[in-house]
Amino acid sequence: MAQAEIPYQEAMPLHDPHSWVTKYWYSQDHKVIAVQYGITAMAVGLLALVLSWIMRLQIGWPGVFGIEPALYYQSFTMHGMIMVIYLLTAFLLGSFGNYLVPLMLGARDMVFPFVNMISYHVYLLSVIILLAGYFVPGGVTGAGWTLYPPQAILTGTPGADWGIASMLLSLAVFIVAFTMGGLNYVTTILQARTRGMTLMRMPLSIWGIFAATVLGLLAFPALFVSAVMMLLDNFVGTSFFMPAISSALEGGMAGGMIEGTDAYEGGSPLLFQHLFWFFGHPEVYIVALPAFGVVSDLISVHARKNIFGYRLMVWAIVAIGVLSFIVWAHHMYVAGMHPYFGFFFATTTLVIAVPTAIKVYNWTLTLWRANIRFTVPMLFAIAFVITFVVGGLTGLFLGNVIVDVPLSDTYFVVAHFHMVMGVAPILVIFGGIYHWYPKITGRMLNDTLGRLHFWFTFLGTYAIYFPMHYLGFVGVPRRYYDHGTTSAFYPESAQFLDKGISVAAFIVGAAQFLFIANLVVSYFRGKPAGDNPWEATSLEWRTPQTPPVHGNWGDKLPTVHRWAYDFSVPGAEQDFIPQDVPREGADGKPQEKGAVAS
Amino acid sequence: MSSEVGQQHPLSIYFAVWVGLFIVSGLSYATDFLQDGLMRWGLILLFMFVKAGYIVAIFMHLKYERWALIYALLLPPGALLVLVGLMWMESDYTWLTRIEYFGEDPYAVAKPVVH
Amino acid sequence: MASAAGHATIIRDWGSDVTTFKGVPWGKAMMWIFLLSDTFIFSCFLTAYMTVRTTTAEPWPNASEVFSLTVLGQSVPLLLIAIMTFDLITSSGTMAMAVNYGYRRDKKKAVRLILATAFFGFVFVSMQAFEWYKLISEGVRPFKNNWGAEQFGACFFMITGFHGLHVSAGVAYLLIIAHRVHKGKYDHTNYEIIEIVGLYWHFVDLVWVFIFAFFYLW
Amino acid sequence: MAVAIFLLIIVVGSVVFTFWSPWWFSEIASNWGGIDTTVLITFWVCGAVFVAIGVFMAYCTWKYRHREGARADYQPENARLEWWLTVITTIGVVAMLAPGLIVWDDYVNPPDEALEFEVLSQQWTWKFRFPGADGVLGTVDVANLSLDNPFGMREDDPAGEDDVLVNSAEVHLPIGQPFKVLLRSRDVLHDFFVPEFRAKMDSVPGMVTYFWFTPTKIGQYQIICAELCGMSHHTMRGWVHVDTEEDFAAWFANQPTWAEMRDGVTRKVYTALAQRGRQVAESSGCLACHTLDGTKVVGPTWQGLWGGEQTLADGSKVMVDEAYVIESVREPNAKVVEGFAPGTMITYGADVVSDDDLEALIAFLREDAAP
Repeated sequence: MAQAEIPYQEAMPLHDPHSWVTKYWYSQDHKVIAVQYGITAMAVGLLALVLSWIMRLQIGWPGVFGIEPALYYQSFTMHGMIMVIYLLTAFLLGSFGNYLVPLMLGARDMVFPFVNMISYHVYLLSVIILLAGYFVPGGVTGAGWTLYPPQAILTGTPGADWGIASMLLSLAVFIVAFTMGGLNYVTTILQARTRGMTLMRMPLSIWGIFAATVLGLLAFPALFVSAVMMLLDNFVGTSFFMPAISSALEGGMAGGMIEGTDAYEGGSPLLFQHLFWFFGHPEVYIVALPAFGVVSDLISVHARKNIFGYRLMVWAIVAIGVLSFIVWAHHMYVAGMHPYFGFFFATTTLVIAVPTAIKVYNWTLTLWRANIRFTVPMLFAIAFVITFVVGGLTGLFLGNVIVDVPLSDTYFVVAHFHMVMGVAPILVIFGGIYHWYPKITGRMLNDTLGRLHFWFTFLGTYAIYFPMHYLGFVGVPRRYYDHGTTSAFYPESAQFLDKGISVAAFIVGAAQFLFIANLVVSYFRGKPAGDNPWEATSLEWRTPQTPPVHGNWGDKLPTVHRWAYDFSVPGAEQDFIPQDVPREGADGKPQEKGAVAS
Repeated sequence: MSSEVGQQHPLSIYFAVWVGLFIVSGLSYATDFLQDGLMRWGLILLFMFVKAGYIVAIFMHLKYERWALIYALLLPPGALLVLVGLMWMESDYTWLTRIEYFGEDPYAVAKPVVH
Repeated sequence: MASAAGHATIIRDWGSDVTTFKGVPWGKAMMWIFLLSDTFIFSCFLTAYMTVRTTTAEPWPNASEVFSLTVLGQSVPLLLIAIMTFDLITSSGTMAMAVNYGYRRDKKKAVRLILATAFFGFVFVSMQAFEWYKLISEGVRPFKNNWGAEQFGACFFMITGFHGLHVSAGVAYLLIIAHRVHKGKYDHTNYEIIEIVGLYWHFVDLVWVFIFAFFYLW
Repeated sequence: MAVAIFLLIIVVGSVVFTFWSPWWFSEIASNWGGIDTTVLITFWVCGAVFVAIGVFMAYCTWKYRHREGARADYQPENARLEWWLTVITTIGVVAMLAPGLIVWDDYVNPPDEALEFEVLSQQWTWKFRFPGADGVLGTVDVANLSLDNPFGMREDDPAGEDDVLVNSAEVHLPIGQPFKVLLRSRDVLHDFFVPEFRAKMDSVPGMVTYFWFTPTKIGQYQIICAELCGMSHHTMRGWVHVDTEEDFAAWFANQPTWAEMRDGVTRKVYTALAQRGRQVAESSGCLACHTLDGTKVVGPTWQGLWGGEQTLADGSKVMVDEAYVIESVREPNAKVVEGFAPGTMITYGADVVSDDDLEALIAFLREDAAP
């Protein structure tokens, strides 16, 4: 393998494609792999969208559409897991990570392109195993995306035998895929940057992806371990998570699925929850940090202004990443854990609010005295900030242990996490696609369709989730197939509100088809983009060809001379100076201020 | 750094560590003959960390790496210490509720092993 | 050397361009990061073991009795485990020397030492298989045993099984690398590939140190 | 321009929605006013931040929109401003966290005068147990659970003899008396939640969890399960009646103790076939949703079922005979009883309940469930 020192990547052997199959299917080019990840993630994402419609139909008009409880429970389980893992994680790291890391760092490719290629194919396998759950006896699992045992593997929950097996197996396979990709991203970022590219000159997108990948490599093991143990509990009859249980549905004392295994005894259901959230909370930031990074770049580019407080932004990402490992049990305040854990976890959780708030301030302060171009990516970026503010602030309710007590497991939680790690990152994904599509395909996305898509999505999601918080205050519990009409906690006005939310959900969902149509049509008919349509500074816009070819940079890698945010530098001729322009560049004068973050 | 080719150290270091590992393993095996208690536990952990230290520092050459790498590898497992510590408290708490409410015997002894 | 280079290098290295870990080839960096991730996997297994062991109100079987062997009519506790430990340490020693000879460009000795390492690894797995066989024939199952808490069997099979898989994969990895080194695939490099496979192998040994302390001695 | 306007609309709309919408906490019926206070503190702090950021963004997007020839400022950072913002944020966070922790301290430490009662949750209903005269709850073991011992009481623990058992999903509590609620589950995770009390906690099988509260308002309050517990999670309801002390005492005196229940049970003698039918009912899980004592749980009770009439959801009536029972097992959605949701019961094919089993079950119903 090539040496780590310069000249390192110029000599990197590239695996040249010889046929359609090696060019588009078994490709080792990080850009093709990124697109493969993106398309697959979007395809499962559409399934998740349809599943959410099933849920909203039942909630809005209980019983009218003949949706059975099993289907409802299975739908929200699959919706949750697909969105969190197979769409958001896969898209932000698999797709954005793959596409941007080498290009923004000025590298030829990932350090181990072959492993990178396998990563996608293993991910595809995990998706297939997940969907295979629909075809096994009993169907997919309906245990909720948190998959809490004992319920997940006992009769009385849909898919408690084979559905949960397909889910757990699929997760384990996904983790293998993620690890292969993730090792590549981290090693590339740490060891294969181009000349002049110090860590503190990296665009924030890369910082976000880097931190998130490190989190993933350290957090997914906990999920892997719990998946293995739950499979053993279900099929071999071990009792890791299973205490002695006398389930009337199981017919007395319950044991493993295989005949002859004894009854469960002595295990700890809380162990699963701890392990799950030891993964699960970092997972929130695995999704959020790349989104933070990407949105910082979008705001800076389209506001024509450097990102405000770059160094603090980087440290905030690092701090959030570190803290995310000691806050996990704030998902378990009412789970019956050791009561004094509440003090510890409430404190650590609210500490995280500080770096997070700093990021929000810096985004808004970047807008201050800017020169904002309201392009479609910028619209999505602004929508992200306001959505994230709502989601982040409601996180302060749920993180503060006693405030969480009346609100946990109600619609308040549903609204909170959809705002903060559902809608907000997806807005960034959309923004990112509108932003980088010209680089990927060489054509612009249609602007009018883009704006339509934006307004429906932004206002629509707000209309869905903002009122939902108030259902939570009322006390309406989540994951209910039917709230009943006469309950004290479910007044008729709430029924009315639920119908409204459902209607908004259908509209938002339908608007996504505009986006897909836009992607397809613009690929063939879009306006040619040119090399740098947004007049951005980071390296991916400086490739000799658009779209970039295999190997990205031709004979010589670019050399970086400045940070990625030299917008509107006083005295400079243009309002942006790309990273590879020498210090005494554009205007012949030294760029003193550009040195800030170098 | 780059002038040096890989990790070249005299073989004697490896032999010394090798012998050291044998001795410490022997010692940690010997703890099995001690009475249960703080003393035994302390020794088990001590020998464990000595062995782990030898392997990581010398065999895996971490001692000879630069601090940038050493810290990058040794700091993240700190998160695990938090997990282990809290899970220790948690499992103890669960156990106590079982003793109190389910009438389980806290002093139960395992059945003798007959091969 | 780390100590010689001093702490000042931390900021310099992290603040520099191109590479953060100076002089560390890509493959080695990637292996280290993978091992860090793997550390979390084994730690979670061991934490889970600690939790179920502490949680269950059933008494925990006495490991040193369970894993004793009768030699000349005398029951010696943990005998097999002790032999396995020494076997694995020996394999680590041969591995470390293979790395050393690799960097000295003594290909022949390096390959032989790798093969020796693989052999010791194979012996380890065989002994583990024997241990499994013995326990299973004594009625230990993942869901029950004759002496106490049923998690004893579950944790034993899961943790040693997962470690055994790592050893087996390591043996395969060693054999492949030995073959490729022998063929001359890495002649144009410094044979850092031997150090990379060595890292993995030492890690397997490292994990055993923890399993030995926590599972067999506790 | 449109962006600025919409941002303003969102901020103003959110505020208006908060004040004008009818959706807010129900009137509190317990001592946990402290929880409401902390929620309100958090709400106002966060609300203010939301409005400030929203308005600021609206202003920026209007004022600094792109104009020909305009240029943005170049301002990489402003340490002073960043410090200020950090400090102010920290103060805000502490202002929310401190009262929260104080109330939590109260939440996890029940007062000395608190009495205990136990909530036993199972798929998909609630049961309750009070300590008897000795003030101590007897120990329990799930392995003992059966139709005749619905709480799994341990025979070897004399403390359990006088425990008062409430074998239904309705419980009464006296006003003004603090209670430490012990939560136990026989199968999966559940969560005892009464929105009016604000407090909640999961019940976890294999251990006992707790929280405490004092009912402060007379009335009846619905219990809901707030932790996903399987297919009929949404049907897992119950009632807490908060009574005056006299009313409570009268109700309490009517509840059987464990000793009475155990010894007073007249054990019915069934024919062999009906005895097997009873086993079928237990082992196939029928009794998880259908009670024998008239309590309404997930499905219609079997008490007095046989030979009587059932009113269906469409208002028609049907005679409960062999044909109806067979149909209800094999095709549960064919005829749904009034007041129950279709699709709740899963279909039991012949692979689960064989025809012979079904015959035994009918014999059991004939002997046990006749009016």
